[in-house]
Amino acid sequence: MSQSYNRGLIEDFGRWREFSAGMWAWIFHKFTGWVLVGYLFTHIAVLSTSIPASAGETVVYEGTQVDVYTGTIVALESLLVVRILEVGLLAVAVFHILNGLRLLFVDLGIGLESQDKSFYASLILTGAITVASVPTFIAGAF
Amino acid sequence: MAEHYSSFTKGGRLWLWQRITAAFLVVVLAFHFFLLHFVYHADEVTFALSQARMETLTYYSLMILFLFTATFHGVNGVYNALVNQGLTGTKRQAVKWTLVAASVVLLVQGVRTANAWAGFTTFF
Amino acid sequence: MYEHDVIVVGAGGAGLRAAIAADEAGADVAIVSKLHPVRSHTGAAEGGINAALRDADSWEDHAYDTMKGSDYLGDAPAIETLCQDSPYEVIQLEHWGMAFSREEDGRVSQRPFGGLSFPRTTYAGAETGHQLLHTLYEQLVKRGIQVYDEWYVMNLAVTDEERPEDRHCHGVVAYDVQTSEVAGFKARDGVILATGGPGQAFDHTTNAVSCTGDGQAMAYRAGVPLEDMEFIQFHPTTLPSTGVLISEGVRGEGGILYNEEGERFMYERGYANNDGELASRDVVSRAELTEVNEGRGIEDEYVHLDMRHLGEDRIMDRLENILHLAEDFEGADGIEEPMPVKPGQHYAMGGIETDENGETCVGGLYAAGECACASVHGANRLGGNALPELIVLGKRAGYHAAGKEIEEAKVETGKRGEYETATIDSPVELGEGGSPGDAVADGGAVAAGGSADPDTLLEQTVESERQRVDELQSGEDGIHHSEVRSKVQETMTDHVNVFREEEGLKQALRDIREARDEYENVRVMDPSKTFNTDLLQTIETQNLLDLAEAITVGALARKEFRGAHWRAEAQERKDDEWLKHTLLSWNDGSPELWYRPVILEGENKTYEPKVRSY
Amino acid sequence: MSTQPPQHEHEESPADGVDDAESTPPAQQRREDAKADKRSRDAQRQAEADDAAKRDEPTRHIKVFRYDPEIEGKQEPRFDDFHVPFEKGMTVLDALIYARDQYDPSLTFRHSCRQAVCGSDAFFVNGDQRLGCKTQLSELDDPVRIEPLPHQEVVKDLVVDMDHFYEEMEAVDPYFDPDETPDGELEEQRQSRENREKVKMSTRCIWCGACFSSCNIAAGDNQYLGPAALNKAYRFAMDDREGESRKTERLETIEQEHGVWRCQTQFSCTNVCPKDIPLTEHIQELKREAVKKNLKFW
Ligand SMILES: Cc1cc2nc3c(=O)[nH]c(=O)nc-3n(C[C@H](O)[C@H](O)[C@H](O)COP(=O)(O)OP(=O)(O)OC[C@H]3O[C@@H](n4cnc5c(N)ncnc54)[C@H](O)[C@@H]3O)c2cc1C
Ligand code: HEM
Ligand code: SF4
Ligand code: F3S
Ligand code: FES
Repeated sequence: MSQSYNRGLIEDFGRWREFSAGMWAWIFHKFTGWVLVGYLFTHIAVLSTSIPASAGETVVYEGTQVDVYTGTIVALESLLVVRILEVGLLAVAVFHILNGLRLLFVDLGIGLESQDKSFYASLILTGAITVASVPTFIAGAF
Repeated sequence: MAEHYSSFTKGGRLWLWQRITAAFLVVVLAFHFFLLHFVYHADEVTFALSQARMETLTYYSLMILFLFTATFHGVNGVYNALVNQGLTGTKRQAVKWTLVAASVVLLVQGVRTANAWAGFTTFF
Repeated sequence: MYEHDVIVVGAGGAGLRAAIAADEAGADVAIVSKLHPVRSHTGAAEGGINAALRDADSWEDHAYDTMKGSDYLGDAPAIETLCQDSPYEVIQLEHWGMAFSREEDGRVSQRPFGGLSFPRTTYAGAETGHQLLHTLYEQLVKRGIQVYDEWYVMNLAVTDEERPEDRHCHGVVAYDVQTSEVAGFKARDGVILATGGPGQAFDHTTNAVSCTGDGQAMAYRAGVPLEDMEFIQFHPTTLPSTGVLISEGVRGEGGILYNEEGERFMYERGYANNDGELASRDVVSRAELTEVNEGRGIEDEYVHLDMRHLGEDRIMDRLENILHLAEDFEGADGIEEPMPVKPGQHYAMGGIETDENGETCVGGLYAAGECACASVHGANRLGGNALPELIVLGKRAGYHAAGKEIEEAKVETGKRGEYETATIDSPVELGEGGSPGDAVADGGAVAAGGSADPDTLLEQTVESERQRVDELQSGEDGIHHSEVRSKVQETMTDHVNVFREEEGLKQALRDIREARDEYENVRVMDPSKTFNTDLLQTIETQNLLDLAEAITVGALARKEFRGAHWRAEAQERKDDEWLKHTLLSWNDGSPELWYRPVILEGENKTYEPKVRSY
Repeated sequence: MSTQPPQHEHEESPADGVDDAESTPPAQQRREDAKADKRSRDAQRQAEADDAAKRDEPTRHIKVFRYDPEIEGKQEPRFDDFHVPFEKGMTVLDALIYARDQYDPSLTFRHSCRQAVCGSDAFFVNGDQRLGCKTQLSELDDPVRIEPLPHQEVVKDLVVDMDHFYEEMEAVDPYFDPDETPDGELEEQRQSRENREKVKMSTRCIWCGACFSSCNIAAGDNQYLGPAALNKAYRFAMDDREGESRKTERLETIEQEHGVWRCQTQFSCTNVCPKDIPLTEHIQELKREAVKKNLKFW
């Protein structure tokens, strides 16, 4: 019997340079989706501090006594990393939303011929929105 | 692959729900972001403010619905992505139930949080 | 060893239709094909399928047109069978879902075609063959008929009685391309050859690389006569570099042919003062070649087919496909520039001698499709008449092989009934050239003793083919088959082309002889046992040698101008002398020429030869 | 056949790492010698081509993937370089044929029609799935890298195993199967021009496998039916001649686990299809049809 050579997964992914618009869109959408789920879990975890807060638990923040929830949020928000991460989150969310809309149109069979253009449009718009919102996000961090 | 499959519409239903929740999320997520980052800035968030919003029943229900749709959309998305990569058999069952369990934890914790603000103590 | 009731060799239109018919008749049938079925060359057919479907049309008219088109070299019973059955077979395809083009009222579309008195060419866009091939393959899948694909049939297991008419075919021997296993396929009831045409004998052809006439060569060497091999159709508009066909549609829409001096030569040089570019295929092909030969060709090779004046809109609307072909295969933009075209080999009218049920003179051996010659096309095939041949005669062969009762054939095969023998005026020795009996080298019928039982016969054939493979792969350094092949192809295109003259034909025979001698030293360079295409092509080249010789011998013998066959020495049709089929028998390695009269008596009337003018 | 001559077995495992000439079967020894001889000849021919390049005759440089499971030196996949003289209108397939016939007869690839209808010669050319015969060399940058189709196992050189692709194609009941057939042997099933137009593009598939090879999902999920098979299902499901009840069955087939829902609308299938079939569009339409059918049941 003849054997055959299976080039395996490594090679498949080694081909990323050759990917076309639709494939990049797919990869980005996947990535952003996963980031968003990850965030959803963290988000709820952080927000959960409102449970003890409602029970009256407090912490000391910059000398003042505040409830745990407010304390945690304010502490986090004052960190530059968190602010930067938030900008990233925005970018991720905006891309996921825009590309998600693009996918919804594709599902409805609308504009299939310009699917690559709408992907590039999503990318550019994401960039623009993210840049435009940086001031708002950074505000008060320093 | 040659065998015939019985009608398996579950895939289709989940697929449709993924789109429906997506359409819903576009609106709610935009609203959420806008409210919490542009109307109220992130560093102004306090327990009291959240509490004030949550005490409105419409806002509370919207957030609960938001939580459920986002959880479904996100977790189903992750599950789908894994299935697309050829996840099958027992591994797949394991992943599925892990995801379900994680979702349940998330939902319970989320609802409890919302309740804490809204001042409901009845559910959990 | 594999065993089935009926073995079909080849999975083009003819092979698939035959297999479906045999299956319907209750036989256990299998197909053995060197290509996966959907890769067969039937998929390349563009124009359509002729069938008298409309009330205003009749099979009699179709038969009349076909006989006239054949230049009175077709056999009436075969032609009439074709024309009577074709409507049923075409509608059968429709019932199987074939995607024909449609009229407003939802019926299948038909269009006019050269040489037809009624627009009866049923079509599916410009891809009729593709649709037909896929429809038939789908039916094969539906019926679960077994296909051994990428198995190359190397030889037939035929007994070796003295007279071919007493021999019997018990199966075939094939080589598994993937693994290089050589195995026997025993056929309890019959073997049907459906291996397509020998277009690769020429170096410029519209045919696929796989069209090497294997079935014809195998049948020939097993004793079955080859009939009317000299009749080769050349299509006037093919792309010079690849031979891809540019449909007659371009000229139909008003495309114009120009020579290097910018003359519209069809008129200006008086080749066809009435019809111009739309004259029949052979006339246009000859005109183009005359221009080139007289130094007015472009790059001494081709002429220009110009459709720019039709305008982009009209081109896009009706000839879009042609734009793609010219662009993809010749790098020429038909909207901006004229397209280069030249005549190319297109179709072989001759082939394995059969009757209208596909039966050859060897018991249990059938042939159908382009490889066969029941003589429905005679000296010239009408466009759109090959596809009906595949489905009509393919089906009949399938039924007959599977033992289903069908009408008895009226056409005779083998040396039975009326025939005359002749001698060949060849400058060199033909055929095996003195080494008959060397079964391994000549790949011919195996000396198994007429009484050997089928299993032993098959095993011996397998053994000798296995040796052939080993020998081709071992041995001292030799020459590569491609050198032999291009020699044959070149001489065929130089001398046995549209124009044929005695000296050229003799030169071709000398060249073929030389190529045969070189082939003695041929060696397969690729030692691999996995997907060894070098080996397969080497074997195919041998088949091409035998067929090229047969074509040339026929062309040399026939001293008249009939249909596609033109002779410089005798530029007219000679009905008194030449209303007869050319037959060539292998005779254990030394070709023998003989003739059989054409049958012009049809069911209800006798066809009277008339001057063929359109 | 099971009765293989014994020395046959021997030849199947060339050399087996044994170095001393004595143990090498004579036939094989001859072959090795011949090979060496051939190699030098190849080298010479290649040198001629290089000369041609220096003399400024146009040549093109192709890099071809080579692999043969049983030939020493080819067991480890590698790329071979060939320089072929360029002529106007030359395609990738022409270049391969030239390289095979002039330099290395063991170069193996499927091809037949040379006119984009047989679907044999889909390769991975400079990063895209393309038909060799339908790709002009002039469109490509040097060196032209020619590899077998990705995501399929390589049998030898550019030949891949197509069985899996065929299985998927055949899994969708790829045959016309109407609810009822007309009684009369000569009676046609009428079909409107619009309906024929609707299925037209889907009937053009030549089974080349380019789309299947380009799809990431098909690469990840081995059971995914893939774009070509789904397109085949579309061809019949949308053909009005088949009737409603068969259409429902067809939708059930494509709705299964590894059917339409797996498609992530990556569009690479549509991008590479040499027959310009709008595959993604067809798949999406099937998804909507399936949803509609299911909504009816709810
Ligand atoms: C470009 C073009 C356009 C045409 N247009 C038309 C048209 O419009 N109308 C019309 O009526 N006719 C047309 N024809 C002619 C017609 O298409 C052919 O005559 C016909 O398709 C031949 O079919 P077939 O079944 O005999 O052979 P093929 O389709 O060539 O099939 C041969 C089969 O035999 C197999 N085979 C061969 N050798 C071996 C072997 N040694 N072992 C195993 N298997 C083997 C091959 O794998 C293949 O499956 C056209 C031809 C060409 C080339
Ligand atoms: C705001 C609007 C949103 C839209 C329009 C949207 C749209 C979509 C769509 C259409 C898909 C399906 C892709 C496919 O199956 O082909 C998807 C997948 C996904 N979404 Fe969203 N989504 C949104 C918000 C979210 C949020 C908030 C989360 C996080 C919880 C999320 C997480 C995911 C994940 C994880 C996937 C799967 C990605 C993958 O395939 O790997 N999405 N989204
Ligand atoms: S759909 Fe296109 S790419 Fe896919 S197999 Fe068919 S012809 Fe090839
Ligand atoms: S590439 Fe694959 S994901 Fe869908 S659109 Fe084509 S089948
Ligand atoms: S050789 Fe047939 S598709 Fe390219």
